[in-house]
Amino acid sequence: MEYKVKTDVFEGPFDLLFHLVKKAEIDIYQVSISQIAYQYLEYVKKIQEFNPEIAGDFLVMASTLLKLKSQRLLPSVSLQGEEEAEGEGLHYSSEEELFERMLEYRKYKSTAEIMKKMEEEEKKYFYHPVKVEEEKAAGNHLKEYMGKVTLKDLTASMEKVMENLQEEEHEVILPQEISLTQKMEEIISFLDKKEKAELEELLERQRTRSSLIVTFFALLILVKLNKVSVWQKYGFGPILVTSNNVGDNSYMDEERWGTIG
Amino acid sequence: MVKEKALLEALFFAAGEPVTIKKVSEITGLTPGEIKNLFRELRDEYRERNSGLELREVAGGFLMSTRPSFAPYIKKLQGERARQGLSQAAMETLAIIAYKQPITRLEIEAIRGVKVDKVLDRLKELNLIAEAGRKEVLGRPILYATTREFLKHFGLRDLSQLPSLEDKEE
Amino acid sequence: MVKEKALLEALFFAAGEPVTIKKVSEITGLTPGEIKNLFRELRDEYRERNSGLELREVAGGFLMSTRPSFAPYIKKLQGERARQGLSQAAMETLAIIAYKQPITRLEIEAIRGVKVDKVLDRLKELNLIAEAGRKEVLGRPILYATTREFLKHFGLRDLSQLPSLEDKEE
Repeated sequence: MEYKVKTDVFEGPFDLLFHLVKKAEIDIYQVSISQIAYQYLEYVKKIQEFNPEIAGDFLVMASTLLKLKSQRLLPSVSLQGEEEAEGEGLHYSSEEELFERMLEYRKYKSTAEIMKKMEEEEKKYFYHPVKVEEEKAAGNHLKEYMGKVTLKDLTASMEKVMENLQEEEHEVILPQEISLTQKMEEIISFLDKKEKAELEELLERQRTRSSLIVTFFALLILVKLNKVSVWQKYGFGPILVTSNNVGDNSYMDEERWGTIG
Repeated sequence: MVKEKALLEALFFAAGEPVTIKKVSEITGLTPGEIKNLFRELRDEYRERNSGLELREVAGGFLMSTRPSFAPYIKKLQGERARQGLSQAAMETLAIIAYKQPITRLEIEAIRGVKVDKVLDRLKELNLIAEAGRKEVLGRPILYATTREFLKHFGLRDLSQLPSLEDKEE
Repeated sequence: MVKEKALLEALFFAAGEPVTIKKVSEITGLTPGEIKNLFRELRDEYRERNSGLELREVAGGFLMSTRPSFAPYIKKLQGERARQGLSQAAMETLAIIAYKQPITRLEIEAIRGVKVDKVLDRLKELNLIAEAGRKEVLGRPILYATTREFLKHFGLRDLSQLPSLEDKEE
């Protein structure tokens, strides 16, 4: 399926979701994550090569889609606890909730367009500019301005600045590049040794959420390329992953798959 | 023109932003009723003589500005000082806050499907939103609400003038 | 009122400073003679109706201002505004300069994460900060430091008296 890869087309993950739902001509109330998630991931894979910064937002949504999808497939696997522990904002407990939010978002999106027009109209009004000198004329200006500002206010402001700074620094350390190719290789070599593995085994090995997401991506790509198979013997049984033992490794191309930061 | 009306005219001119009835009353000693009547007379006089200026009720106050049809000329006069519009992300976030205020960051993110911390900083910087207390739930998250500057930015008298929430299929 | 006269009215209003005939002519396409005539008509109309505003020829240009007799009221209005105090953005910027001086604009922006050019202008206007040489790096950016006025306001003998922040740092 061809997508126009132009990163400014979609303002956010929900925008893209809308697009896919519309494209698939599915009634928005009938949509299931499974129908959409794969196409979503395909798109994200493309944009992240062009604009990693934008891809970040889309990736979070991708992980949400995968989480909801995995909950459907594996009712026993719950990532809920981890989500909350990390204080992540974007978690939806069910598909229904996700699509409800998406519909709600659409209302605000079209209202934002109307507000944009109002803003344009309002910009046509101009006011008499008030000059600083005019304000100075109002009296002893420094005292007027600073009358109530004490040394305590000053130090409190500085403490606030430093607090914010520490939070930000904390956030900056987190991103870590994980190569999609590397994960694909990891999965293949794991399967070479074991012949077959349970999905849970593969995922358990991932320490961070990002590497969990990338592993999921890698697995989906391998399935698509027909390098591995994923199957289940019986309902609610363990999901098994096996290698198709295709020797050709040319698909392991860093350039092609890039990394996810 | 009676002296009081001329005084109001001078105040509206010099303010450069919406002036509330309360403030006008404090400064002039006129009653709110008198001020309202004088404002209306003044506004109608401006209209009748097709003045280049006009008076509006915006953001809970009275505001004197140029007539919008002259905007292209005024822009030429002011050169590059043109006011910049908000980005789509900022506008969407602002719309959510406007209709659901007071609202927490997490609640906004659930609707937009993306992180909004940077956008919130920008909107705070522009004084379009402000912190409005804390929600009494676990973690006591900050609540956000729109400001008077928000009303002014969109030329609204008050929040009841917000357009009704759109729900149209594209 | 003819459209051209209304346009001049809007221009004088929005300019906030004397506008020369040349400039008005460039913007409107009217001839200097037409502009002069329209200006006079407008000025006389303002006088006749005892408007709170007046038009004058000042510093080689046309200027719209409030009638001088209303000055005490206008001062009250502007005093009100002045008493709103420093914005949070200004306070934080001032604090950063106080503790990290001398510091460049870019360094402050790196800490605050937003542009601070307007805030710096305001703090300079208030004489709380001043330029203190240039940093000897590429582009030789201006360094900012606090002033004597700053010390005086906060009742400090010198900068060493600024309270230490260390105890709060983890």
